[in-house]
Amino acid sequence: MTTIDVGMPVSGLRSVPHLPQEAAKQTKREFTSDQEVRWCPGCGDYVILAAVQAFLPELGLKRENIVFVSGIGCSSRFPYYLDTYGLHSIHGRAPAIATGLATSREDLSVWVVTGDGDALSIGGNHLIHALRRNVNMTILLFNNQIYGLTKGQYSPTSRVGQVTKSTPAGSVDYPFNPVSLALGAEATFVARAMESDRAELTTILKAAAEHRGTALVEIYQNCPIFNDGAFEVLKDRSQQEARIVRLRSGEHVTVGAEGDRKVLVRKGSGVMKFIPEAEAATGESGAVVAHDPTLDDPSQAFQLSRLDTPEMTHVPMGIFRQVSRPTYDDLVRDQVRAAVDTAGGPAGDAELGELLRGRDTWTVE
Amino acid sequence: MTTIDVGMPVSGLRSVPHLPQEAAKQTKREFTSDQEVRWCPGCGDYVILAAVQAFLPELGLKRENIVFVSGIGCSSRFPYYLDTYGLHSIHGRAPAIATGLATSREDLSVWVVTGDGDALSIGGNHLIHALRRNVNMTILLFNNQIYGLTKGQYSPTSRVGQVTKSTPAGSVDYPFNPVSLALGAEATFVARAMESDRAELTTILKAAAEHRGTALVEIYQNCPIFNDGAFEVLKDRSQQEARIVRLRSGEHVTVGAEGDRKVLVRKGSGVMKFIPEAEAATGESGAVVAHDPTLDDPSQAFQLSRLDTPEMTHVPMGIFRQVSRPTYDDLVRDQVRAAVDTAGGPAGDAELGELLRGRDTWTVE
Amino acid sequence: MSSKTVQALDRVVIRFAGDSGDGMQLTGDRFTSDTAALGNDLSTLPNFPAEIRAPQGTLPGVSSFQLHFADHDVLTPGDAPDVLVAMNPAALKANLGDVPRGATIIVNTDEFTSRNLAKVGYTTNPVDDGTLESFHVHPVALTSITVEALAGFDGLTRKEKERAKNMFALGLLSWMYTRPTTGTEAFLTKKFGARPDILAANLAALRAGWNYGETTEDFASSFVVAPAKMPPGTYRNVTGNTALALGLVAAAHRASLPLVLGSYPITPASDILHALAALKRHGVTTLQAEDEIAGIGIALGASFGGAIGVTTTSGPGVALKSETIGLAVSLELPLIIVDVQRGGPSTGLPTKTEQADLLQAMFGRNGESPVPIIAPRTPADCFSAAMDAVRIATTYRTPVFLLSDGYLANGSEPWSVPSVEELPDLHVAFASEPNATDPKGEPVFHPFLRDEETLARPWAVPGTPGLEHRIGGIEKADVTGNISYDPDNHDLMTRLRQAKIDGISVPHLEVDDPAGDARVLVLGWGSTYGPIAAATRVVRNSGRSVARAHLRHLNPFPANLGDVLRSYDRVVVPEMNLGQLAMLLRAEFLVDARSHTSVRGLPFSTVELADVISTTLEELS
Amino acid sequence: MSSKTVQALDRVVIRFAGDSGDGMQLTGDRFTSDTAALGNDLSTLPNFPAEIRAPQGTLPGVSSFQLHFADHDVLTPGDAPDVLVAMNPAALKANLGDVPRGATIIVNTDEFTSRNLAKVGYTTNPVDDGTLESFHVHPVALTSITVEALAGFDGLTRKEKERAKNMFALGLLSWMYTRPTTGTEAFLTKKFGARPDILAANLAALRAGWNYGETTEDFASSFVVAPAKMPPGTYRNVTGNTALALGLVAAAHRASLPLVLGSYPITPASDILHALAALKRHGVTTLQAEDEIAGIGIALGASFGGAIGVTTTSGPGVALKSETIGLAVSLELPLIIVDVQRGGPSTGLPTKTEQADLLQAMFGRNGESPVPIIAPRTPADCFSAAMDAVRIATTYRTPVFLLSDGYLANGSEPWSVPSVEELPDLHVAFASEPNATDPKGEPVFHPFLRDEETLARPWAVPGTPGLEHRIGGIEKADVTGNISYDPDNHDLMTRLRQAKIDGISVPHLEVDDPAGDARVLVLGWGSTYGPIAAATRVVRNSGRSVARAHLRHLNPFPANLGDVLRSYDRVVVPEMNLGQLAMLLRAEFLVDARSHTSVRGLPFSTVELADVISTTLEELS
Ligand SMILES: Cc1ncc(C[n+]2csc(CCOP(=O)(O)OP(=O)(O)O)c2C)c(N)n1
Ligand SMILES: Cc1ncc(C[n+]2csc(CCOP(=O)(O)OP(=O)(O)O)c2C)c(N)n1
Ligand code: SF4
Ligand code: SF4
Ligand SMILES: [Mg+2]
Ligand SMILES: [Mg+2]
Repeated sequence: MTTIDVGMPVSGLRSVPHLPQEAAKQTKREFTSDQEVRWCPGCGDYVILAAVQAFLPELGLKRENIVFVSGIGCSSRFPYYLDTYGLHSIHGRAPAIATGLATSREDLSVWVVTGDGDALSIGGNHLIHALRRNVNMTILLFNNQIYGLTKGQYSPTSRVGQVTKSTPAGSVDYPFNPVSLALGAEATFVARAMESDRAELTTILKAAAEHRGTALVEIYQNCPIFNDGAFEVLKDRSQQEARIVRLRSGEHVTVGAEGDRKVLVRKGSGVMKFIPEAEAATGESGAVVAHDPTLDDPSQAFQLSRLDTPEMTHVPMGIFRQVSRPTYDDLVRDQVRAAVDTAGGPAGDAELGELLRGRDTWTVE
Repeated sequence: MTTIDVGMPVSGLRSVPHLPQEAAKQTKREFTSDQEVRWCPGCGDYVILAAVQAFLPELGLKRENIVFVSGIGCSSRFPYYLDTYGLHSIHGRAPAIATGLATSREDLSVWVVTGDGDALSIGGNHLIHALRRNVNMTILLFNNQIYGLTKGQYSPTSRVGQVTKSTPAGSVDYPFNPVSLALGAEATFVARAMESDRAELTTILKAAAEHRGTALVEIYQNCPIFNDGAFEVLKDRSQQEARIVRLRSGEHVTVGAEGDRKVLVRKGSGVMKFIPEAEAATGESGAVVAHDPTLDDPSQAFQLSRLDTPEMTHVPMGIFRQVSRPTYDDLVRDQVRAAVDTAGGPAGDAELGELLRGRDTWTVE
Repeated sequence: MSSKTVQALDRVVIRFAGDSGDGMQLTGDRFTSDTAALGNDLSTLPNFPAEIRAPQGTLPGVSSFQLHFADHDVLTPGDAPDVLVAMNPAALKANLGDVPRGATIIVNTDEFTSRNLAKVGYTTNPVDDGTLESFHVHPVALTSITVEALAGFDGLTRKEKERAKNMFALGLLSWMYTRPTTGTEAFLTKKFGARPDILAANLAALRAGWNYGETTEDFASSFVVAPAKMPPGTYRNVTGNTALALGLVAAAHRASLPLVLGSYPITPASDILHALAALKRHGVTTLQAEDEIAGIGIALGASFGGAIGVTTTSGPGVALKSETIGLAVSLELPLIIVDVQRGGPSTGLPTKTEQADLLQAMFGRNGESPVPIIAPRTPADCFSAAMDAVRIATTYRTPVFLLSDGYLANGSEPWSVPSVEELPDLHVAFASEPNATDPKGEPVFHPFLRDEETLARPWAVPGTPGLEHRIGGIEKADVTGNISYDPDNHDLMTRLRQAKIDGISVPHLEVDDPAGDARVLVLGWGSTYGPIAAATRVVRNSGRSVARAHLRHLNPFPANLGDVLRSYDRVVVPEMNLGQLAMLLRAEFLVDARSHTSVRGLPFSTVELADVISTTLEELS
Repeated sequence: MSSKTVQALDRVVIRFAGDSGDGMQLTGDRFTSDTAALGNDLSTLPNFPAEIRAPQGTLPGVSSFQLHFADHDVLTPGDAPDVLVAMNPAALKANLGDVPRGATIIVNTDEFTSRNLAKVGYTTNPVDDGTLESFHVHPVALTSITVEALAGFDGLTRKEKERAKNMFALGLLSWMYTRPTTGTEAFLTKKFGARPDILAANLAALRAGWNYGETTEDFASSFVVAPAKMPPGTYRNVTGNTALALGLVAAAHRASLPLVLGSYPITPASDILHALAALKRHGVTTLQAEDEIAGIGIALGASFGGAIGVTTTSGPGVALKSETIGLAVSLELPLIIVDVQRGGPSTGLPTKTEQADLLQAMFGRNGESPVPIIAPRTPADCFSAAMDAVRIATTYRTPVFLLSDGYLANGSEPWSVPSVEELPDLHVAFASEPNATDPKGEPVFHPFLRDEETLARPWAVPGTPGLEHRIGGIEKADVTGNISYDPDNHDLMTRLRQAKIDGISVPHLEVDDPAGDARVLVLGWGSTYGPIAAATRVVRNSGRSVARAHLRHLNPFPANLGDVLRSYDRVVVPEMNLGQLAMLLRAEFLVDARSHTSVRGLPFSTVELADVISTTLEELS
């Protein structure tokens, strides 16, 4: 294993063995395992799988150094379908298991695949702790706003009022906004993507993989069986443009089609609002907001996450936050490495013997 | 049990039986149990206990309708010392247990006492879910930035670099900011107080108790044995004023003593900064920030929470957020009540018989 | 109705098998309802994959539903189907091994395309390559006939029409076994009320199926199975999960206490949550928690507040709840933990049945923390087992395990619905005033002063003036409940908690030994009841004696259990695990109980157990 | 050194008792070190409350440390102290019951103020009201003499001076038992290096205590205890937690694998985390997790990556880890689960010892999920038990339980430090290439193709080209490891997992039956080793025969265990629980093993067990 340059930013894949330059480019096929895919027809998971299988070769990593860890849920079957190393664990625990793996093996590219129930319900604690620690791994959170595998109970991202098997009179739980939650948990990389927008998804996946630290990517995913059409208004061409807010670093935050475009401004009170492009130009209604995911202070990213509403009037997509902070696993390894180096290299039998004897021995002849 | 008026805001104590007007005022003594207090000499927990015992009578509630639920930790011994109902449960689970109690018993005033390890480490998931659901209860989080009861390991709020029993080379975990985390988890009431500032603590406790929904109060608490002086710079009279930012609804956000006062302004970019009072008057450096904990959008409260740094240069104290949102327990009870009422009252033997028979019976003679 | 010949049968086992998307569970359910209404005794076994809808036409995607009905009492869903309906090649391939020679197989030929055949590794078509020559095969172009029958429905797509093929199959089978379809018609009307075109199509398909049987030459005769002679009463068909939910509601009703469920969904227990969530009208509160630990925490909090706190889960969830169960043991509060066991370890076989959580329920906690365990024996028995669990929990102030399993949960049988007044009275008294005096003679409340008979401590709920007290998971002083690290007190409390559970009043074990001369006792627990009873019946019908007994109470055991065991030369314990009850029996009674185990995710077959008994009898003779 | 008379003794038991803030644990530790250095054999028993520092002067705040040292081999920390040092009335009251008549009691009279006496309910002063008349009492104004001795230290407050009184007591006792104080002086120099005034004060207090013994008339003579005859070797004193940590590090070293600990602090296991966290120089990685579930998850993730994953905890933590242990069973990966047992159920008695997690370790998971269990018998034995656990985990690819307890964890004894080369070689081979061919003859990797002898599956770590594979907690097909819901496969895999654990190679049980004619066997496990050995010695010394054996492997049992049990007329099993091992023995061997149990949070006393053995012998004769 190689040492890490602590100068920032460092790629998340910095210490993962890459294919030699001269090697043949990998193909999607190589990343496809021989296992039959067992999702329902029409499930959004297929689309994400295809995107990931197509994108992984782009990283140019040795396939054997990629590991997918998942919890339990329809989405968590993901690892079986990729010809990498994979661990389909138990409900909610993938971030913890991945933390152990990523920290002890810096030469691996570690991915977590999880669902809204897996990550935010039973696994909420591991998720927020992975984020604050900033362990070098990428978490793909497939949000279908429902428990798929257990046949349709509401999840922590389900709308208030949603009628499901366990809420025949409508859900009364106020949902999490996964992006806000992640930002409150000190996340260094947070993004959101649509399953159906392959190009954008791929761009985000790439940035996430490159990010050194925990990257959380929320992916809206349709479950045609138990929550069909949850994101229909965002997929529907006629409504899409008016609802999706595409976050682009360095650019203004806008919504709406050419001609009918609105721009996000910040009023003196700090409140953000979309106003028509023309109005914005006057500057009277407030300062036009430029998106900068690299701000140290997560407050603006947080404020953007609040544009989202249960009615999905304005749903930001893209990278909310992307900042450098030392990663937990690097720091843990650095401490061990420093201790070993200071002592002049790995402990041999002699040093172990010394340790066993301790500082206070006596001898019986 | 009485029904609840869904018009908002409703007091958190609305359905808890109060003492009759004519009753003698309760005393601190009545709220003091006969159990020997077993904290270390000088522990900040004593101060908080005294404040709570002194404050509870002010609520004018029937003592038997108050319940304190705690997890495990030094702080979690709290319920034993109050002559109310109490449940000292297991590590991290108090918010879940309190959710069951508060939802099934609207006539109780439910309090949770927890520590930084109890609430934010093992109990993180229950905490964030209680907050998003907005269950009517008050959570007192005693933050001493250490595990006290297990004799001094670092906690999720310990500083990076902190040397403890489990981090002899210094902690590498980036800490949570409990206020930011709570806001990211959709909390409706979030406040911070110093153990040593009894007056402010009492004001906040009162507001928290009155809040209908989950109120989270972070209380900085000194552990003289394992983390002595963690908050010394905030207690030290000479530094206090320059470091503590007192949040007062409707007022400007300031720091520093009379004469040396600085005012918080928001720049056009949205960034917040403290600038000298005089400069602020010109308006050139940005808009002066007025604190409004009742804003629907938690973004400003979140931004205020980020003023805090590991060096405690600017530590906001007071109520960050205080908004009304239907509470989980009210909604759950409403659904049951509505179902019962619609059916014309509680189910008697006849209705149960009908239920048992279902819709598809046959008779064997 | 029919113009063809009608033959009388005493029992039939039908298995519907198809793709997960083919609606086999619904078809089976409907056939079951119509059969129940006819007065047959019956037992069902649904069997489906863990995936919601695995890829169409593949082996992992096969879903099936088996129904056994008869003119006499039915004990199991049947070992082997008399009729297999195979909606596609995968369904045929996955189920053929269970079908005895001579049985009837109805195949949907439309799906036997070369592509579908290849999907499951058939290189030639089994329908006509001789594979099925030992069976009565009815090749029916189910899909296309259904589509044709719906030709007039212009508003529907071909896909939608195809989807009605399960109703066609149901209609055909209903004709074959002379089942009325009125129940199904009413059901469809309710289900598709909002979509009149879909409703009409389904009704038409149902009718078309019936008519197909009636008219085509392929089906020479239909059958009748006379109603079973069952004790008088009002009956309904119930699954174990439904019966269990009803039992909890009835218990709360008879205790006049609110029922509060804290639960996290998990197969095969989720349906109890669904059922109870729909019973708000009966004052039931259900909270879907963020995880299993919160689920039981919520239930325990509610119990502390004076409700009947319940949590429902399956094995992996029990593992997570262990620590909180220990807290409940220490707090001595009532609590019901429902474990609908499934195949393990770990995620295991989530949709299959198993009995491998018995020892987890007994011992799966730190320290000495005894918990009573009750196991229902049949789907309908889940009702009274649930009531019994509540009785023990509230009387003794203790968490109680109710061990159901995947087979009971989804299997169904007719249930003679009890009248509410007959149900046991479960009223409990909360503590309402001090129960002791302090040295100064002042009245005080001691939360751990026990009832002399039951050893239960008082249940004093918040809101009761004068009884303010604090309890927790640290060891408590006897009587006062104050924190105590005293060595002797801990020993005493540990033994008191154990004595309380050991002293729970549990009925004597009844032995079924009609001849009175049996040398072999077959002892079971939980859902093995049906197969064991059926197997002993087979053995007895062959003129040999064998005794049979079934444990409902696994902890504590009935007081006469040791005597019963010792009165037989050989005790055989069939279990769907590696011998967990057998271990407990051997340890407690030093009796050489012999395990017979099967861990296949399926109930025992009657034949298998009859063989085991026969072998045992032979060994002894 | 001393001018007074010096008497030789063969053994002494000293108990230091005081307030939690009085530094009794440190005093005991130092006395132990100095005693060890002198070559005595010894055994220690710290005993402290769950609170960090309960209110001064109260009974719950009393902390004590007992040390037994002798010129022969020591088996237990001693039943009853020969000398009690009582730093205040609470310490006297809490400990007096254990002190036999005729023993020596040193009391710090300064603390016997009426206020302090009242705090613990003394109405008169026991030092002079006759309460102590059967003892040799030395009233010493410990506090004020210490303060006086430090009169010159102007930089120190009175409080700081008072705090040195434990060093005064240590000095006094060191004089009494002729211990050198050089070790303590070196220790203090290291500890207080940065505070020279405090250091000087402590050294002065230590010396003052020594001189006090030497000069005052009150102490007529001092004592020597000759070194014990111990096998040649280099010795150190170790607690169980230290030895266990060292054993893990040594095992990793001998396996040439990284050691990765994922842990969440919990008493009495936290010190293992602390010890390992300080061993980064030895390549040890420790991660303090957010909870126990994450702790074991981290360890399992590291194991998947090819490390020796370890998680350390106590009973309540094991309960939380249950589900993940089940996953590890299903994944068949090496993993060490250290359970330092404490008093239960629930939070129980966190700082006290108990053996009540054996059945949790055996059965505390859903489904059939067997896990090997190893229990060390003495503090020093934790070292080799840990190495053995790693051997089994890596050889058989299985989670392994290492069951220590609170007594072993904090108790200490001399340990003959092994040389590194003598330690077992624990190298394991990772899979490096395909192990099968597919139907087309292509090389493939089958993650569940087992080793024929051990039944272990290959350990193929990420990063190995060509062995990419996926594993999970759903049932897997034999050999290929693909998801499988096949009934027969599940039965097979369940039995294979069981067979693998049952087949673990474990040494035969050795029986200690010197006379060869014993009719009674005393069988123990874990930390009861010392008391059992001591009790059998007592019985044998009185001329009677009794056999003794101690189980290190609780699962699987040694192959000869059944034969051993059956060769005695009576088997007695003393346990600090309600009979957990006894239950397993009875079930497996149908032998009427008799439990003798005590659940007092303390080790058995020698006398108690000797009585039990005597009674048993009498019953038989
Ligand atoms: C400990 C445990 N609890 C509960 C379950 C049941 N379970 C499996 S997946 C799931 C939720 C799935 O929802 P989500 O994470 O959103 O994934 P999806 O199926 O929607 O992709 C639940 C509750 C389980 N397998 N293990
Ligand atoms: C399941 C479980 N894990 C671990 C512990 C040990 N434990 C008790 S309290 C505690 C942390 C205490 O820290 P905190 O919550 O900050 O409370 P404090 O003592 O500082 O008030 C831990 C790890 C436990 N009792 N139960
Ligand atoms: S249930 Fe929903 S999420 Fe699961 S596989 Fe089917 S469509 Fe996809
Ligand atoms: S250890 Fe710290 S937090 Fe705990 S009681 Fe002592 S001073 Fe207070
Ligand atoms: Mg989902
Ligand atoms: Mg703390």
